[in-house]
Order: sequence, then structure tokens, then C-alpha cells
Amino acid sequence: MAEDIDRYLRQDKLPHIWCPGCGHGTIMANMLRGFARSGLDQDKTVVVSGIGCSGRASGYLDFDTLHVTHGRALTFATGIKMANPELTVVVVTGDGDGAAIGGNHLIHACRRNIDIKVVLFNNSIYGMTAGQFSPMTPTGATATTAPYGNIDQNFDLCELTRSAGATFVARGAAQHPRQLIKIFQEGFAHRGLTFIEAITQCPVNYGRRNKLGGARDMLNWQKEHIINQKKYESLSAEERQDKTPSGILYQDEREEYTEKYEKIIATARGSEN
Amino acid sequence: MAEDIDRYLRQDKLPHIWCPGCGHGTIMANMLRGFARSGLDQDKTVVVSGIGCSGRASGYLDFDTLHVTHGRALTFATGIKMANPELTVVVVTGDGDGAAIGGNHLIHACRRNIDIKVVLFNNSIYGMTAGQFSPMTPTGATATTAPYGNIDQNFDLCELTRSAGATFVARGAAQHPRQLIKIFQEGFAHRGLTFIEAITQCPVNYGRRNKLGGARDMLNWQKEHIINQKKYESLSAEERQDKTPSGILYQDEREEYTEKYEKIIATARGSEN
Amino acid sequence: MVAKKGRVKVARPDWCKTCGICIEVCPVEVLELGKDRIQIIYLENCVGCENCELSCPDFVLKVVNEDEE
Amino acid sequence: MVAKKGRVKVARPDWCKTCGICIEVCPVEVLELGKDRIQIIYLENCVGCENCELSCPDFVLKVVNEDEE
Amino acid sequence: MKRKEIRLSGAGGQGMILAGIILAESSLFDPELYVVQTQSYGPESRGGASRAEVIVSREPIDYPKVVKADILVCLTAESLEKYGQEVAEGGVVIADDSFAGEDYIPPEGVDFYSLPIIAKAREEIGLEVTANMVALGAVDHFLSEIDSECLEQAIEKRVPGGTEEKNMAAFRAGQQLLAARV
Amino acid sequence: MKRKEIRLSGAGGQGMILAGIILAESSLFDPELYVVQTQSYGPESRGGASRAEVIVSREPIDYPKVVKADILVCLTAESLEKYGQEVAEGGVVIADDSFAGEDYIPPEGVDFYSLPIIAKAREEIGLEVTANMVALGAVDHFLSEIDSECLEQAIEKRVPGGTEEKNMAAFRAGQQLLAARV
Amino acid sequence: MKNKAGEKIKEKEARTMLLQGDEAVVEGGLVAGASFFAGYPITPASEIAEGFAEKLPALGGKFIQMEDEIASMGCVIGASLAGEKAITATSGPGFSLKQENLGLGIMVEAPCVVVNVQRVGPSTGLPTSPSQGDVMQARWGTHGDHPIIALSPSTVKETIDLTIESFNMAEKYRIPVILLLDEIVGHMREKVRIPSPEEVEIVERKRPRLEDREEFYPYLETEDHIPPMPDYGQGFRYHSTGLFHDKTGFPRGKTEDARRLMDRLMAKIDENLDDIILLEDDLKGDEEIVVLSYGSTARSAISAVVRARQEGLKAGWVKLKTVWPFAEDFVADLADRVQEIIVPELNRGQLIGEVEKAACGRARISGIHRYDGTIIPPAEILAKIKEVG
Amino acid sequence: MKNKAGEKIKEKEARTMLLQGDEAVVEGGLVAGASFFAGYPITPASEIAEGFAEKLPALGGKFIQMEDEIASMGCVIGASLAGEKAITATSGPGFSLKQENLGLGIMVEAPCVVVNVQRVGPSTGLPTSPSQGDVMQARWGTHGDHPIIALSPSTVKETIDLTIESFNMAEKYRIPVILLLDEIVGHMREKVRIPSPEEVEIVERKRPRLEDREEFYPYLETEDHIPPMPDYGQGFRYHSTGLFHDKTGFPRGKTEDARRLMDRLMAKIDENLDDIILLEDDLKGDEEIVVLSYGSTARSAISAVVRARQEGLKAGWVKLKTVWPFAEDFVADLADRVQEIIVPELNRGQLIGEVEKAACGRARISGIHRYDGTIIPPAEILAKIKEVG
Ligand SMILES: Cc1ncc(C[n+]2csc(CCOP(=O)(O)OP(=O)(O)O)c2C)c(N)n1
Ligand SMILES: Cc1ncc(C[n+]2csc(CCOP(=O)(O)OP(=O)(O)O)c2C)c(N)n1
Ligand code: SF4
Ligand code: SF4
Ligand code: SF4
Ligand code: SF4
Repeated sequence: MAEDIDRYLRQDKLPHIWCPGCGHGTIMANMLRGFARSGLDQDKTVVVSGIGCSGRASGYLDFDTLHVTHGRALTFATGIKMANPELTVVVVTGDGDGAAIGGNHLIHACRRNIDIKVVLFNNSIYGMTAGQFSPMTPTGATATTAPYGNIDQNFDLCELTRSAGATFVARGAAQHPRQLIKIFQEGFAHRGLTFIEAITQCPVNYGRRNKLGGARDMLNWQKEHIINQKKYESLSAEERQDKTPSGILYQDEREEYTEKYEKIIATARGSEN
Repeated sequence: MAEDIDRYLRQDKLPHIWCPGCGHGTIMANMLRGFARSGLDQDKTVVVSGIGCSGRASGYLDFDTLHVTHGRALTFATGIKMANPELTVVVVTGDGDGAAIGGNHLIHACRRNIDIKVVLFNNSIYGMTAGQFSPMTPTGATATTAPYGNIDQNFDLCELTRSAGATFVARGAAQHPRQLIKIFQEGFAHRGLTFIEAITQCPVNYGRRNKLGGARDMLNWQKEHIINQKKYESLSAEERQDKTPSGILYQDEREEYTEKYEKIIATARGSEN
Repeated sequence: MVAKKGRVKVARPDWCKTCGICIEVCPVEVLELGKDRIQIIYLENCVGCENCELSCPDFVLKVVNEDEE
Repeated sequence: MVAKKGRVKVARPDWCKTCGICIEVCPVEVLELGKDRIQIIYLENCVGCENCELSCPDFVLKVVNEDEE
Repeated sequence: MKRKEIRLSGAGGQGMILAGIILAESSLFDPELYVVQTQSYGPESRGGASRAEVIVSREPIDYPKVVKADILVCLTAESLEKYGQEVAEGGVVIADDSFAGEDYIPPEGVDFYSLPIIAKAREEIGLEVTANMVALGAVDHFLSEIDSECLEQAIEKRVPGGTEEKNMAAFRAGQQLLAARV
Repeated sequence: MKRKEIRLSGAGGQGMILAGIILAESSLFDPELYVVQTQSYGPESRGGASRAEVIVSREPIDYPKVVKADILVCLTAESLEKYGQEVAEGGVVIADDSFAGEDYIPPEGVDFYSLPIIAKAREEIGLEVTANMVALGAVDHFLSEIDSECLEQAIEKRVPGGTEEKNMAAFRAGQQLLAARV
Repeated sequence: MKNKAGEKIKEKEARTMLLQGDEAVVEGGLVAGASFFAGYPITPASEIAEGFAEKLPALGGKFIQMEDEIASMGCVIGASLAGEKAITATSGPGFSLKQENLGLGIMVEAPCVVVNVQRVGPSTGLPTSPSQGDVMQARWGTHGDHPIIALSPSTVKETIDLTIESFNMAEKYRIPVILLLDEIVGHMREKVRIPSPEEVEIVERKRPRLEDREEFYPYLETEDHIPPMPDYGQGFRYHSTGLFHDKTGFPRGKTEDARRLMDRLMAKIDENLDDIILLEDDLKGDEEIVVLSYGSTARSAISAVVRARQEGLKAGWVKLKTVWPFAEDFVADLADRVQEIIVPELNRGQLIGEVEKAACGRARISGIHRYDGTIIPPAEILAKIKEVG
Repeated sequence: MKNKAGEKIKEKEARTMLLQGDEAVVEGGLVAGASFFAGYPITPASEIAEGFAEKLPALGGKFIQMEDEIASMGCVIGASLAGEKAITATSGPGFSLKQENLGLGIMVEAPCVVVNVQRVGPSTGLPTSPSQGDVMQARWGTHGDHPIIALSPSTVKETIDLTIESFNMAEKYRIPVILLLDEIVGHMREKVRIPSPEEVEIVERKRPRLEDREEFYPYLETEDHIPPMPDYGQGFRYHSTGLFHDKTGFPRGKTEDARRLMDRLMAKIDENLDDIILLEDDLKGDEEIVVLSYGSTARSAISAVVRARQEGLKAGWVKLKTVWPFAEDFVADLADRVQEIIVPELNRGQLIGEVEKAACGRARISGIHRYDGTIIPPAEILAKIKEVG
């Protein structure tokens, strides 16, 4: 049986405000399944989120939760983790929240390799504000602020966070719930900056405007285009063109930030005596 | 003979305020030599800088120059370039200005591939504010805010900007002026986001505190540790450990942002008729 | 120990937003959209694969042991 | 055309900050630090390599054609 | 006529705001008419309640919100419950008959019409989302300030290309609901 | 004694600020003494002019800056030019003899000492950067409020490890400059 | 060839439309010659970005969505210095973020327009509800002393007019101008006539002549305190900085220079209050009670005063269109003539403080405060008029 | 086991040292139990970061240098919610950047201390010169209505005391407290005695008992308006948001909730003015002229008044240590008793506006303004006293 996630949900706050067919709920549910498997302590886990549809997740999750300013969740999370390294600290963010306004905090958290789990709900659009393009909106797609087609290029967030210093980098998608659960399970077990890009569909503000059909069609698109890294690697360069690899893309064991700081404390204490 | 750079200098503002042996002057001079070779129009070139010792460069350079807030030079530069794509727009920044507070603007400018030349004076420290660690201060080094040794890991800025989307990425060092000139010359010729990391020595606020000797010793360190990419590639993984590759590390011809926008204008004009 | 067979159940009917994702991911014919919520129409077809549970964005469906019902 | 030989010149003596970098990068013995500025002591050694000009952070030195002086 | 206040209320997705905009835009054809249209944004607007207000007047309009509606349209029980008493004397309340009338008592001097708005849209037009146009048709009946033709033109201009016909049919169906009644 | 105002001025790198801090810290040994020390930061501080001010008093000190110095030390011509007239009656001006005296006229009632401060440091101590301690030695002569011993202790505490001896020698050399003179 | 939206736009004709306040910023901006927009989406201001994204390119203007509001503000100042008429739009949280670069814009004297469509704060607050809670922030949000101009419209028509005014004042006084809408005005729709550019006065910044390049000082103290300003790339090669600087644009580190610069920046505004302070009133001279307000609240106020008059009360209204600089002299005069000034605001009392200062005890001042996301109905103001009357 | 710097520190003894104002923030903070610092370097506040970087780890506390000031402010609020006594320090440009997150701190009621060592603004301004130019920004810098406490010391000793007060008030009232130094105070050195923690009152936030977890409302309207606050990880699993929320911490979208929350946030301060407003004076009752000031300027004022008294003038001084909330009632009383209040400030006139409002015409108010990076000498104030006397 799938993990029971009810105990991690604030049931009185549900059903959530996400639109019918929005993939955010699927990601959140599977994050919780991964969490359930991790065996981590619910009372010792803090979820921090920014502003956006994605940011609303914190309100539904039965942990200590903090819903902050747009793009800044990682900075609050850093304070929490530094203050009390025993806590499991999770950041839920969006492609706008985490990669547009919050991009600097993302790369710096990666650089420090501080043990925070960053879950970026990538729906390719600013959902909450109703459809402006984000740094993850595909080039050529339309958005309310790109009426003639988006000329901006996307980040490859997994590449970016890895090159910034993240020690666990993974990509999943709403269409692949089992892979997601596994990614989350391993991500929660990792010690260090854990970046998980979770691709999700926004049928309302992205799909509809770009005539991608409803949620079901968008999921089918994901099925075709987001493929397991192993499979991806077996493809020719040409075949890769419109494909995105998923899975745990990178993992490394570099020393974690708060652990390093504990050593500073030890040194400073020593130097005092 | 080396290029005459006097005509690009505001001679009445010199000598500059940089400390004796500071590498910033060497970088600036060789940037100008590269500029001289590029054949670009002095009157059609704008230099934007942020705050820091590096940021003072704009005051010495005889172009249209703009000395803005800490970390934000690229945002102003983006406005200038978008407004008038005919202009050559150069951003002079530091490792604090460009990679700490300004990191987000850096990766987003790279992503857009807008034709701005970003010259990052990397002296491994906050010089202007007298010696706090920057995202480029080596792990283990001391700084006024890292009295027990720096536990932060550095960015590899060339990796970072490349993975963010820059189409010209190079690294040079004050110790290798000829390579610098070449890098600048090619960088000025490139159309798209051009990122040049120029390693420079701060004998006063970095060298002295870390007992690296004076400017001359620091240059000798650079000579040993910053080596041409070709040579770097011929080394074993072990030999590479304490070496950094220099030269033009990456170049690509992806379409530039303002050019793309010109097409939007054409489309919009068309759709109006 | 033989694993018991799982069967889908509409655990939170009120939360269903009729997006139809569960129908899409179901490998056999079990579910169908009603007026304002999902309906199980051919429970006997259910293979207990959990696709619907894992994909539903609204925590509506659960696959439970047959004897739990 | 034969390239004329270059020789170093202290073009902006007042700007020298006596950091000694030029001395470090000079392949032969040409320069030496005076009290508050650089001094050319063995001009005849100068091979015109321009190392000093290209490395001086203060735009003090220039390598010029011999006949320019 | 000082000002006429119209409030259109229902649930998110029922198109009340579009109806409000169309109503307001229909005033463009009369150069003497002033118009203000406002709406409720808010967390409610996603799924929850939805409200558009339109005020028309032959004099400049100061206060832009409905104080007491002259015409109130309610497509949900909640909206009738919420706004049903804020209606001006001599005004009308139009509510969908799927819920209305049960325990609603209109204020003194207010006429109440329980009409099969949604049913018409679903059954006659075959498209429930056109209920907003049916409602507009019903409103038209009480709206002496704006010509029916202007409303029709405004509908054509605003509704998504290709749906003009259905919407127009819905509007006419709305008109007839009352033509039949009154 | 109300307050005694000391201004130490010179160029960046001459250690005037460190001298000011040491002067101020020497007051720590006297529990009855109040002290305030300020300094000029600014673009000047890099390479340009440099200034430290110390005020000592047996009463709480309100205004923290020097109004008219009781003791002024100038290690550069510029600083003498800038501050040479802002000296209180009965005060003293101490300037390095490498430049001083040429066309400087002290205010009424102010004593002027042109002393070989830098030369002493360079030649006797063999370390020009100890000129600040030589100057401090000279100041000591006029500073009845603070014990010489306290100053010595303050120097030992502050100067970089390993340089204590040279600095102390410089301080003593400064003291002697005046012992010889006055 | 650089495209200036201003030139293209003149081909457009006046037309009547149903417009939201946010859309009116776009239309008014285009009439004024807006040629550049940089911004970051935020409720309830996103429609402004969306409008410019659609309309600017067809006119040869530029739209760019930046990574955040800090970047947007920097971008707009950069574009301004490159010669564009540039504008950005945001709401409270973004306005807070723009403050540092706004100060830079004031120091380098870059003409531009910053729109804040106010929602309820602090913090995320009530993102979709109206407020006038950023009025004091508009004056004091960035660190240090500084001059500021802030205008606030109460109708969609006024939004068009004041957007044009914002651009004009920005160009005239070389200063960022803040346009404060509230969510009500931003999202309401009204029937309005958009004028053609020929019908309205459009101001362009003074530009120096290239011939005068040798004698050019970018921050010269001129008689009107406003130095002419070249576009980048015209060959003037001048320097601008956020540090205090002298007429050459370079910092000198002299205290007199700092004082002189600050005095000049202030004088630009202080000596032109008559031109900058826009307000409207219905005062007849017999008023005992005056309701002073601005933005959407003014509509309730007018409505209430009209009814009070009908009921025989000696009431009047004043509507400020310019909130900063504050109409101090006007209010001081008013206080001499009336018994009570009522200041309704969608906040806990902000501009009322300025009214108190200006009145200086010579008239009673009372406020009506709402800060829950609803607006003040005329009845409440009427009741207050009766209460104090 | 979590290390709380507070516990360790108590082992320290009182000692006398020569300290800069910036260093005094560090020492005072440690006495108050500061256990967390996050910041970004900036002149003239960097020494505070440097001091904490050195001293915190030995006490088991944490120091982190963030990528910018926005991040630092977020980090400090996060640490506060996790149970630390957290502090950050900056100067004008950084203070501008912190404003948005400061508003969040106010909404989630996170106790913390934000130091601003003021330099001359706007923009980069004069980075190394003193100013009191951010006083109004401290009140109004973030968008929307909000309560605020801001203290401003005039001596190094007072810096120690007011840093302790800042932490105490932050903990007591669950609010970010702003500590406004000016560069003079920040960089001057004075001989001071650092008290031991036993000698001073140290306040800790009210924490709920885990047993009451079922009945726990994180934003409950209590009698004193200050809900008890658990640390993260204690098992309360509660929600905080920058949106308006009810006692549960969750947004409900009801307008009454918004009003109620704002009223409570304000009441925390408004009902405790006596506790919060700290000031000092030498008033004897016969004053005709009073010089009212704060920060380093107060030292010049006191000096001038002492001399004026010596010369037989009926002058007195008032030194505000709390600048926000403003000592309105005190000044109103004062205005009834004296003829003139002189307000010297290192700005173009900021807090003087509050004095004018409070005096409401009952005393003449005049200012002395400096905004060029130099400080006001006592002689200038004395001259003014004589001029108006
Ligand atoms: C400082 C600031 N700027 C802008 C906003 C407006 N805003 C709220 S959510 C959002 C974008 C959300 O997009 P994303 O992060 O992709 O999340 P999604 O809604 O798509 O899940 C924006 C721009 C804000 N609240 N604060
Ligand atoms: C918003 C803001 N934060 C901080 C500062 C202070 N500051 C000025 S320069 C600087 C660091 C400069 O370091 P870097 O960019 O590496 O340049 P360098 O001086 O080493 O050349 C800092 C932190 C500032 N001016 N503005
Ligand atoms: S707008 Fe998009 S992202 Fe937001 S809830 Fe709806 S579907 Fe999901
Ligand atoms: S502090 Fe360092 S970077 Fe700055 S001028 Fe001096 S040597 Fe150069
Ligand atoms: S996936 Fe969930 S919400 Fe969607 S139709 Fe199925 S049960 Fe309903
Ligand atoms: S490198 Fe330049 S500044 Fe340094 S000593 Fe040589 S000439 Fe002087």
C-alpha cells in the first residue's frame, strides 16, 4: 500500500485552493510519501515556502510551517537550520519564487551546501499572478507578458544548482509519481543542499493559453518528454533535443555547512581556554 | 608597441585610489588594451560599475560611465543595452558585487544572453569594506568575518555563468597580461553575454591577513596556480587539484537578446497592420 | 505472506475537483467522472496498481486492502 | 619593415606607488625602486618586452621606440 | 436618473465578471452615459464567490461601489444570502431557480424573480457557461438606460471568437425569460 | 581640568589612528578618567590624510570632537596647514621637522615644537613606521593627565606581537626629544 | 536608428474606451511618450506590465520582464539615462524592494515613473485588497534625505492624466516620479477618452547640444537647478554616481559639495511647488468642515460632501492629486478658514500627520481610518461630518 | 543539545574597556543573550559583524555572512523563530534592502534586533560620514501600516544599554527592534564598563508549555496582546505567514481578521508607551528654550545647553533614546511649558516634524540641520539658543 500521508496534512485546511488538475497537489502528496519513508520526525521538521501557488503548500502541511516573502524562503530556512541543525528544513518554492526573484539565494545555499531540502515546483509559469512568463517558461511559448512569444531562454536548474555546489540534484515530474517518491526519499536521507526540481502542470495559466489541452494532456506531454536519465543517456544527441532527463542526476558527499560550523565553535571554544 | 590606452583614461582622475600593488589597475589597463584592439567606438561605449574597489574603475574610464548601487550594475546595464542596442555595454564588478549580492542579476543576464561584457575583478575578498570574506575567498582562508577560517565554499564562476547561459566565458589573471588582452579583445568582439573573470591580487586586505606576502608574491602565486586551459587539460586529476584553468573557456553563438527583441518589434508591428 | 489485493476507494469524495487525471492513469477501466466528483464504476476491474492514488492532486483516492472496506 | 627596438620609459613618474611589480616581471635588470618612485637604472639591458608596461597597475611605464625619446 | 447600480454575483467560473464588463462596455455606445465597473478579487475569486458591480449614470460617478443594488443577480445561494438584503427600494432581485425562493424574503418594495437561468443555458443553449449571458438578457429587461442593441454589440465584441452565436442565443433566451413572465 | 583635547594628524599609513587608540586606552588604568577617541574615516583614509582625536577629562564628555586642540601633532605639511590654527591658548603644536616651521605661525599663546620625529624613527629605531610612537612619546611630555607608565602598558598591549620592543624604544626616543628640549 | 515610442504614438488618435486604472497607466504612458517598461509581476499591478508588453513593441518601444523589482528599477534608470521615457510598476512588497535603487535614481537624476498600485500591507498583507498604506513610504522609503514627487489619481480618467503628468514632471525636473494608485482605482473600469498626444502638453528633458560638449558639466548648478541631460552614446562621456558629487559628476569628498548637491536636488522641487502641487476642490468660502482626501477615497468624500451640502451643512472637499510634496501652504490657509478638516484614508492615519503639521493647531483635524481591505463608504464620512459639524 | 549563547555568557564578568560604538553593540548584545548574527558587510557597520563573527562561536552562538542584506534579514527572522536571540547590522543602503523582510518580521512577530549605523544618504551618499538621515525610514520604510520600535544611543555606554534594551523589548513585545546608531557613535571609542548579565534585567520571550499544545493558538489575542511563542521543533507545528491571519496563524480572508490583527500589533506598542519610551532630560521647570535631540547630536546639545545655563539663559535639554514610538505626550506637555523647542538633527529635518505635530502650535519649533557629513558643533546650537532666546 502507498504510504499514508493523512497525518502530515492539515485536513481542516483542505481541499486546497489549487485549480482542478494542477500538479502541485500530486507533487506535494508524493513529497509526503517520500517523507513518510524517510522516517524523519514530523515534530522536528520545518517547511518554509515563499509566495506563489506553490508557496501555499506550507499551509497544508502539518509541520512547523513558515510562509514568507516572495523568493526569500531559503534565507529564512538558512537561519532556521543554522540555529538548530537538528531540524529537517524543507523549502517549497516555485519556478518564479525560486529561480527568478530567489535565484541568488538558491545558488548561495547550494554553494554553502547547507542541509536544506529545496523542492521547486516547476510549472513553467507564474501561476499565482495569473500567467506571466517565468525563467522556466519555454522559449516561444506565450504568456500574459509575452504576448508575441517568449524570447527568454530557460535555466537548466539542475545544471545551475549543481554547478553552484548542490550535493544532491534531482528532477521528477507529476507524471512519474513513483520516481518522485524515490527521489524524495533519497533526498530526505541526503545530508547537504538537496535540490529537487519537480515538474508540474498548470493547466489554467500555462496550458490553456498555450493550447496544450487540459491536465491530462499536459501529463501525457510530460510522459513523452521527461524521461529517465538512464534512458536519456542512451539516446542520440538528436533524439535528446526535446527530452529532459529525470531521476537523481547528481549526488556527492561534500561536508555540510552546519557541521563545518560546529567545528568553528569547537575551535573558538578551544581558543578561549 | 602595446596599445596606447591614455585616450581611454580620465587622466585628471589619476592616480587611482587603489592601493600599491593592487591588481585592479593591471586588469583595467589590459581591458583597455583589448578594447583598443577591438576597434569599438569610445563614444558608443558605456561602462557601468557597482560598489567596491573594483567599482571605482568607472570613474577612471573615459566613456559614458555609471557608478550604481552595490551588486546591481547588470540591471542598469540591461536597461541601457535594451534601450539602445547599438551601444557597447561593459559592466565592471567585483567578486562581492557581482557574485554575492549581485549573483542573481549575473545568472539572469547570462540566461538572457544579452550582449553585455561583464568583467569581474576577482580579488578573493571584499576590498572596499576592508577584508570580509566573499563567495570567492578560498575555504580555510581568514578574513575579518572569518577569524577562524572561512568555511564557505567558492563558486566556480566560469562554470556557473556557463551553466546559466553565458555564451562567452573566460578567465584571466593580472599575472598574465597578454592572455588578458587577448581575452578582452575576443570578448569585445563577441555578441552575447560575455563573462570574464579577471583574477587580481588584493595585497592589503587579503594578502596581508593571509600572510601571502606582497603583491609580487601574490603574482607569483597566480603564475603557479592559474594556468592556461590547454595545459590544464593535459594534467592528471591530481595535478589539477590546486590549479585553475585560464583562457577562453567557452564560446557559443546563441542568438542575442536585443536581436530577438527586434524580432518581437517586427512581429508586433506586423500584427498591427 | 501473500500480499493482499488492493482496491481503490474514494476516500475524500468532497475534495475531488473532477480533473480526470485518475482516469487517465488508470490502466484498466475503473473510474468515471460524475457530476461533481469521481465515481468508481467497475471496481472489479481494479488491479490495485495505485496509479490513481499516486497521481490524484487532491488526495481523493486511496487503494486499500480488500478486507479493509 | 624591421621592428624598431622598444625601450622602457617612466611615462607617469608621479603615479608610481612603488609596488615593485615591474621589477618582478622584468626578465632582465632594468628597474629599481627609488624613494617614492620607480627608477630606470640599466636602460641598456631593456629588451623591450613590455612586461613592465603590461603589468604595472598604475600606468606608469611605457615601452616606446628608441627614436621616440 | 441619478445612478443605477447593478450587482452580478455567483461563483468563480460562472462568468459574472465578464458579464459585468460587457454591461459596462455596452455604455460606450451612449456618449452621455457614465459607467464604473468594479469586481471582487481575492482568494475567493479562485473557486469561491465572484462579484461584479456596474454603475451607470448620466452624471459623473463619485463613489464607485454599489451601495444598494437596483438590480441584483444571484447565481448561487451564497450570493443571494450575502447580498439579498442590500437592494434599493424599487429594485429587482433575479436569482437562479435551482436554489432560490426557498427561504429568501426580499426587502420591502423589491421585486423578486426566480428564473431558470442555468437550466436555460444548459438545456436550451447546451452550454452551462453561457448562464452569464442568460442573466444579462434578464437584466436587460430592467435596464432602460442601455439599449438592448448596445448590449448585443458589446457581447459580440467581448466573447471568445467562435462563441458569439451561442452567447447571443443565451442573451436572447434571458430576455425571453422575462418577456414571458412580466 | 575640564577636558584635554589631543589631535594627531598625518597621512594614511603613518599610524596616527593607532596612536590615538593607544592614547585612549592608556586612560583605562585610571578609573576616574573619561575618554573619547574619534578619527577621520573617508576616502582620505586610503593614502590621503588621516586624523585621530582623543579627549580626556575627569567629567563625562559631551561633545566628542576636538574643538580647539590642546595638543596637536602633525606629521605632514598638509595636516599642519589644515589644523595648525585650531589650537587652544596654552596649547602646543608638535610637528615633524622635515617640513615644519617654514611658514607656519602658531596662534597666540601656543607653543610650537618642530621635532625630528620621522628621522628618529627611521634612523634611531630603523623603522619609519614607528614615527607614531615617537610622536606619542613627545605627546606624553605634555600630558599630565596620563601616567607615562600607563601609556607604555597601552603600547605593549596594542602593537603587533614581536614589535613591542621597537615601539617602546620609539616611544622613549620621543620622550627624550622633549626632555632634551624643554 | 533608435525607436522612440513617442514618435510613433502621435499617429494614434484619441478614442473612448472602457479601461481599468492599470490599463489607463499604459494608455496615459503611451500618450506621454513612454518607450520603455521594465517590471516584475505583482497583484494588483501586473496588468500594467501586461499592457506595456503588448503595446510597446508595436511602437518600437521596449518591454522587459526582469528577475525581480530591484532589477526592474535599475533597468528603468539605465534606460532613462540611455534616453528613454521609462516606467516600472509594482505594489507594496515590490515597492519596498525598489527603494535602494530609487535613491540612486534621485542622485543621478534619472527621469522615470514608478507606479505603486497599493494593496494592504505590511508584508504580503491582503494582496487583492485596496489600501493607501504606502503613502508615507513613498516619501521616506529610501534611506537618507531626498526630494520626491508622488501623484495619486482617484479615477481612471485622472489616472491617464496623472500618468502623463508623472512623465512630464519626471522629464522636467529630472527625477523619478511615483504614481500611487490604490487597488480600487487600479482595477476599476470606467469609460474614458484617451487623448491624442497633440491634445496634451508633452515635456521632453532638456538635452545639451553636442557642440557644447567641451564646456559640459552633467550636474551643473543652473538657474532652474536642472542640468541638461544627454543620452548615453551621444559623445558626452560623462560620469554619474550615487556618491555625493560636484557639477562634474565626480565625487570630491568635500562637505560643501554634499550640501550644495542636496540643496539643489531639493530646490528643484521646493521652488516649483506651484507647478507640482495639483489639487481640486469645491470650496465656496463658507465651509466649516472640509474633507481632504486623495485616491479612491476622494470619491467617497465627494459623494458624502455633496449629500452634506444637500442637507444644509457647510461642508466642502479637497482632493489632492499631488500627495508629495504635500500641499502645506494650502492646508495652512485652509486651517485658518475652517473649523475642522476630516481626513479619510485607507490606512491607520498617514497623510493626516502632514495635515496636522500644516494646520498647526489652527483647525481641528480628525481622521477616518480603514485598513482592512474594504473602502470607506460615503455614509461613514457623512456621519463624521454630522458628528463634528 | 542546542547551545544558547545566553547561558554561556553568564560566566562572563563585568569589565571596563575602550570600545567603539559598533563593538558596544556586540558586547551589549552578548550581555542580552544574543546567540545569532546574520549580516552583510557595509561601512560603517561592518565592525559589528566582525565582532560577532569572533565572539559568538566561543559562546556556542552562530554567525553567518549572507549573500546580501535581504538574505540577512530573512535569516535572522528564521533563527528567531527557531528560538535564537538574533541580530543583524547594516547601514542605509542595506537598511533599504531589508525593508520588505522587516515587514514580514513584524507580521509573524519575530523578536530580533536590526542595527542601522547611519551614514549620509541617499544612495551611496557619503559612506564614511555620520548622519541621522534614516530616522523617518525607520518608521515608514516598509510598505503598509505597521508598529515599530527604534532606539538611538548617543554614547558608547548608551549603546551597550540600548542594545540590551533592544533585545529585551524585542523579546517582550515580539517585534523587530531597530537600533539606530550614527557613524559618530558607531566609530567613536569610549571607556565603558560592560556589565555582567547578572547586573541587568534580561527578558526572554514568553514560551507556551508543551502540555498546552492542543489548546495552542500561535497568534492568540491575549490580554497583553502578546501571544506566547514556541521554538520550531518543539512540537507545536504551527503556521506563520505574511498574509493577514487570525489567531490560528492561517489566513482566512475576512476583513475583521485583518483589522483585528493590525489593531493587536499596534496595541502591543501603544499600550506600553511608558515602558518603551526612554528619554533623559535636565529640565528644572524654568526653561524657556529646550533643545531636543537624539544620537550623537544630543552630545552637542547638552554641551551647548550647559554653556547657555552658565551664561544665564533659561535653557534645558531633552535626549530621546527611543525615537519610535515618538514621545508625543512628553513633547505636547513640554510645548505647553516652554517658548521654543530647538531640534538639531544630522538631516534636513526629520524628527522635527513629529515635534511640530505634538507641539501643535503651542511652542515655537526650530531646527538646526546638517546633511553634509559633518556634525553640529555645540557653538552652533548655543548661537541658536541665543538667537531665539
Ligand atoms: C516582492 C514580490 N514581488 C512579486 C510578488 C507577486 N508574486 C506573487 S507569486 C508570484 C509568482 C509565483 O510564481 P511561481 O513561483 O512560479 O509559483 P506558482 O504560482 O507558479 O506556483 C509573484 C510574481 C510578490 N508577492 N512579492
Ligand atoms: C547594499 C550595500 N551593501 C553593502 C555595501 C558595502 N560594500 C561596499 S563595497 C562592498 C564589497 C566589495 O567587494 P568586491 O565586490 O569584492 O570588490 P572589491 O572592493 O574587492 O574590489 C560592500 C560589501 C554597500 N555599499 N551597499
Ligand atoms: S494557477 Fe496553475 S499553478 Fe496555480 S493552482 Fe492553478 S493550476 Fe496550479
Ligand atoms: S583594498 Fe585591495 S582591492 Fe582595494 S584597492 Fe586596496 S589592494 Fe586593491
Ligand atoms: S485525480 Fe483526484 S481530483 Fe482528479 S478526478 Fe480523480 S479523484 Fe478527482
Ligand atoms: S609596477 Fe608601476 S606602480 Fe609598481 S613600482 Fe613599477 S612603475 Fe611603480
